[in-house]
Amino acid sequence: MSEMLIKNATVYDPINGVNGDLMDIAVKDGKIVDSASGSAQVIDAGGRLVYPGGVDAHTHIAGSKVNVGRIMRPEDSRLGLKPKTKLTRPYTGYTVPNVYAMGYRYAEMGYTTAFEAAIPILKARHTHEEFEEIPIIDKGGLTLFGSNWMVMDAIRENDQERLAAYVAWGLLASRGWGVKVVNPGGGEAWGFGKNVSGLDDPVPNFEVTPRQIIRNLAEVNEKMDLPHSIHLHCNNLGKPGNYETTLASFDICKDIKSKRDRQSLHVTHVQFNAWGGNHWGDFESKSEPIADYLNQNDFLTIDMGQLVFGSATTMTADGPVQYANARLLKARWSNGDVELEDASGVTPLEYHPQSYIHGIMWAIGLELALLTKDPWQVLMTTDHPNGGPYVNYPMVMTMLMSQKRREQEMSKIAEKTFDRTCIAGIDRELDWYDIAIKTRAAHAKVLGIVEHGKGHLGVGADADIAIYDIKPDETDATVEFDKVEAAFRRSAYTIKAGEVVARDGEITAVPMGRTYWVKTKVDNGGYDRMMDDLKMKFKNYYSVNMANYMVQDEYVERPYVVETEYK
Amino acid sequence: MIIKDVLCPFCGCLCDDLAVEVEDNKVVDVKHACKIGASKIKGHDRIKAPMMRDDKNGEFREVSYDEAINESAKILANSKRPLLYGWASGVCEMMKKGVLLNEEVGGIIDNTASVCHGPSALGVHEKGLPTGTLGQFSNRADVVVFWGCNPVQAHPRHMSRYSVFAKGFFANKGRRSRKVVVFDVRKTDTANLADDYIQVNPGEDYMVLSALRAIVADKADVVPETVGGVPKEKLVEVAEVMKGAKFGIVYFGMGLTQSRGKYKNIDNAVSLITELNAHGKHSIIPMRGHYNVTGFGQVCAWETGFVNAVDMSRGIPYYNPGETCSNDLLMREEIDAAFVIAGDAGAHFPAQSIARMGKVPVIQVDPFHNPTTEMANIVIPTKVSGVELEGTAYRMDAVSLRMRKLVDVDFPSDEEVLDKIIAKVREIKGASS
Amino acid sequence: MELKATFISGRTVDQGCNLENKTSKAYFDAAGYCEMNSADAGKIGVEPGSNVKVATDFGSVVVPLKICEGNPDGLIFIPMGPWANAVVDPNTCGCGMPGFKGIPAVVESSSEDAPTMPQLMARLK
Amino acid sequence: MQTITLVPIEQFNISIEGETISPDNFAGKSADEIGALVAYEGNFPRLLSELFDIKVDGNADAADDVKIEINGNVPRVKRIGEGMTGGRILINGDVDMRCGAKMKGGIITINGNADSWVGQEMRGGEINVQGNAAFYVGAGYRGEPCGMRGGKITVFGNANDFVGEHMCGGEIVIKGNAGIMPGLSNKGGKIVIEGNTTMPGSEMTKGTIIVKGEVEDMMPVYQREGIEAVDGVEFTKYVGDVVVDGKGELLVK
Repeated sequence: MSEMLIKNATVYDPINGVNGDLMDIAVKDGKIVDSASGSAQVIDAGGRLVYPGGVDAHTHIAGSKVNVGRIMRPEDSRLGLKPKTKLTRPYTGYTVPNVYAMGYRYAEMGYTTAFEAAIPILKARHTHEEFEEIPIIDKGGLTLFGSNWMVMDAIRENDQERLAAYVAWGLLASRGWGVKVVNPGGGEAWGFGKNVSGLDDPVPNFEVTPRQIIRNLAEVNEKMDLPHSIHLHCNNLGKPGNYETTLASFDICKDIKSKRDRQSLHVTHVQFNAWGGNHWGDFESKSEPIADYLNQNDFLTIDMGQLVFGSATTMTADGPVQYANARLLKARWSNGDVELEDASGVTPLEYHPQSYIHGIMWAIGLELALLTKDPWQVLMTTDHPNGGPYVNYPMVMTMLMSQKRREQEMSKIAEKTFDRTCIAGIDRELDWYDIAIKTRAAHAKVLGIVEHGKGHLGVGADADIAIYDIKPDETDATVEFDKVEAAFRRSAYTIKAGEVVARDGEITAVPMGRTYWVKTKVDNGGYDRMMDDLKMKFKNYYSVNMANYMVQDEYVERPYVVETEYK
Repeated sequence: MIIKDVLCPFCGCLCDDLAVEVEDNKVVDVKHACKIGASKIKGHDRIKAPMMRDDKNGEFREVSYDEAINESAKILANSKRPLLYGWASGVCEMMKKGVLLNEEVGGIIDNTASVCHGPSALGVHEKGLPTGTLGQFSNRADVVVFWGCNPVQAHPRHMSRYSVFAKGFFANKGRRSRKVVVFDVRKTDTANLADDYIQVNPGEDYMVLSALRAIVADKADVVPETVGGVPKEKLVEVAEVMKGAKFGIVYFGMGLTQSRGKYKNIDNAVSLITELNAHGKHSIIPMRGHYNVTGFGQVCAWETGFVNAVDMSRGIPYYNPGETCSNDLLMREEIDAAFVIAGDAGAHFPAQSIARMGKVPVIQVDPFHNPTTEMANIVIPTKVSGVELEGTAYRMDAVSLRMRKLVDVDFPSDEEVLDKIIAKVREIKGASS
Repeated sequence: MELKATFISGRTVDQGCNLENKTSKAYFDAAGYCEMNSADAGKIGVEPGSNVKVATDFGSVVVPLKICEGNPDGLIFIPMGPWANAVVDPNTCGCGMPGFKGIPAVVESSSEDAPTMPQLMARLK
Repeated sequence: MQTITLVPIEQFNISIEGETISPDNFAGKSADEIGALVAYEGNFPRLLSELFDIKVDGNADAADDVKIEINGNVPRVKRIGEGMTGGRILINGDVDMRCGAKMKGGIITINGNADSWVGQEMRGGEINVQGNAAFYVGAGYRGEPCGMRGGKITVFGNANDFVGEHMCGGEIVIKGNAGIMPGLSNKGGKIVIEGNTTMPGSEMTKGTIIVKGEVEDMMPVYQREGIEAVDGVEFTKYVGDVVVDGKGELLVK
């Protein structure tokens, strides 16, 4: 393969502590190397900003929910159109792009890796079918375990070995990267139109509590030595006053230590879970107690779930919250229960700056990121497309970097927002290094893919590199935010595995990325007990045969498999 | 040799528990399948070789695959408005190639849902679709409604595997766990198995649905004494049954999609279900026909953003049933070539539409001689997916499964034929641009 | 005698079994007939197995009669397929779907032979 | 004032996508410049000069001063006047789908029949159809919450199904009969049907529908609220649709 030398790069590589150094980066065979030979293709960065390729640790890019959104929203698919070319397929969609736009647009912004945040095992084959069609970026997915009968039965019977054996089997069956827990127990309760009200409310018919589900999965996750921690979407999402449940959920994992250099709990899109008040009338931000908790505890990371005004398509395995949303907003509602495993719902909505509810939600995301001192603890996401589509990341980045930019946005937002939030009083402005953390380095670290070459530019890392048309030395991001946003929207160069895939925001090559998944060996008595239970459930309760259930190798053509072992 | 856990390549039930006995590369027995599935897997007379003719009333002559493929590519590459129809009786892998071919030729791709559950998608655009996987319904449903569908005839194992007789975790007494209600314009075999049959006047389902919504919302006072031929007291009684369900499921068919109001019936039914969720848990699901017609909608949606009827003439996808479905175009005599694959337009389009298709060159890719063959200029026989070819199919509830191969044959797959046509089209278009 | 009726089409098991066997007599038997209740059959004086001519605004077709008591008075059924297609409404009402159900029709006794599938298709060329 | 006359050279089977034919696009252009505009016949680009004899009289700086006259039938030319903000289009013949889609201002007069989606997602201006209109007069695009938001469409003949679907504002007058379900999910528009119609006003939340002829199949979800006179004629007033807690007014003779 070819060699490449990027000269005069102003590099921010937080994993390796590189903070704006002017340096050269050499690439060979798709990896970062010490030096390049004279025959290397030379790109003169001319002092421009160079980041590792962006990594998105929480996004909804593929699978049944996304497709439900596409099918429900033809009006969304007539946005963002771009005709086919000799190289690229047509682009469609804004909140729910087609598979091609999904990959191209990430690459155009300098992103090279994205992880789908919710895969029901029974529908994993579909997720992988879409993964196989999303060009350029590397992918992985998190498998849903939070309302799974196999999980709840093992927990109720205090059989953690069996639980571990099942989690391993479920990750294999779905070709998943990690353990996702959505509204634990709530998906099962939604099977009869109910929900669980909090951490100690037993799941109907299964008699385990959300607390037990979170605790057991977190413990098992560490015993299995998985690269990623459990990835939790808390109970009571979308309800005023839910921040208390969120804080209590944090506490469940407080004493769990990870052997790996990462958190032992990642809580996702916390914007939707940092809500105060008792109802919509006294709805308010509770970002401060959440940020305080993060400032005092390092076992925990979160992502923002930032809201972006305009059209969104909300999609989540949290079935009941979507019904509540749809009824409240008189919006279209699709529900997607998955037998024995989980629920899901999809509802389109519009975020209006003149709605103080939406204004407060907008503020909470930013507050979480700005009040939490350690930038590594809060990832920048919009929970695409729940808070808004990922194409708005550049705008969110400027909001984090510039108080002026925030003030500009605040001028459009309903007054009442500012009585219930503290965003107006925050003057913190993140720098280029912080942004590199929040958009790539910390994502890779949280996912556990740093050692697999992601999120940094050290020797041996994947040559996933973004060059932005901006000179950090000459640019004051706190003022020139429009210029910064424009640069982040269209990378000067996006390099994926050593190949230039986009130039000035236009796709130049369409290689296919890899799919990351984890294979865990669970060699204990639990495996046989698990298989007995599983066979019984397939025989009696599943509508498909066990022999047809697991994702076959044909659906993961370019796998990157990490093996671990249960101890 | 007995091959187990075989998927059935017939209807949207996509049963995956068949056992097929194969001897000397021939299917000799099919177990667990319904009459239709067994008939399909055992097979029928095939088109033996590619064929062409210039005059539709003339005789076919056998040609090579290359000749048939090249001639097909030439027709498609030189068309201003080709229609690429069918796609339901194949695997997803070939559907992706179909979407690509449509991009290359700037045509319209439309699948058999166009004359089946196309209106259901239009209903989903209006209101969404509260649904779930079939196992969710077999485990839980205590009230089962069939509206304008007749699974006894069209989905023979549906009742035993998923809906009526199936035992589930909560519905552990099978049939005795559930109340079964049928809405239809005639007393079908399915209605004969129901606890309650409600006869609706043809074309009046929409009003009956609205009346039920009013009753469920405690606004029965505005509802007149009879709606759609159904006495109000009967509607109140059924509404109470539905409202009282712990888990209610509505299965609907072409009795709703093809009768007056079409997609508006689905729209209204979805709203009824959404509103019922304020009381118990309720879901609704279309009874899809072909085993992978659902798969086409999935593939087309993720590739183009639209579920079906995608017009690529301008290089970007455009979708608008009423304008871009097969019969819209045929009735306007807009198309100048037809490519029919894995679906039989000839047997399932109105006579006038077919007559208009008959005026343009027709290319057929199919294992079997059927009414489309009668209208075709070029016929290219291929493998039977799910019997002679592996690949992905989506069950009616959008659960995807991998079809198995049971026997080996020398025919090319649909995907191989499409690949060659695409390559040839590119060659022709490249040369002319 | 004429019967004014509402026509619908739909699936049946036998029509399904012969979907890949459409040149056969079995397919004709499965899809080439018209169903009504015996009272309606009596009104037009046709015995089961004898032919009726079904006509709508969009065309007409001759097929044998079958009795199905599940059909209410005035409702006739032809399985989906070429015979039904001869009388369905090709207009798509702005949403892509032709009218396969709920079409006003007139049924009467016929001494003509029912067409085979190729004969039906030949009419359309 | 600039007057552009287009005379179709041939009749086509395949629809031409004619969104370039609008006062905004033509303003100030010469016949040659207009002739060089592209319209697609299916996937095949055609020049307007291949499709029409083009004559230009006078000149204009803005759409408001432009009049386009199409002399002849164009039942296979779609999207004429799409998005126009002013000026006039006179079509002396039939016209294809989506005529006047997303129109914001100006006047389109069709001295013939209009195919489906005339005035789709219209925001303002006026469309007059002297003949019949097909489906979805003044309706929206699939999945959009709103169809027509403003302006006025008058159909002097009959209209087919789904008149004013998802209408959020503006006015539609059908002098003849309308097909099924006019004013479906009306959210604030006014629809007057002087002839007969079927199942009007389902899911209407706001706005008004007046039917001066017969209603076949009245929706069973309306509250009867006495008599109301419009222009001296008495109508029975219904309010609904109750299933959406609607406050729409349906006046039926």
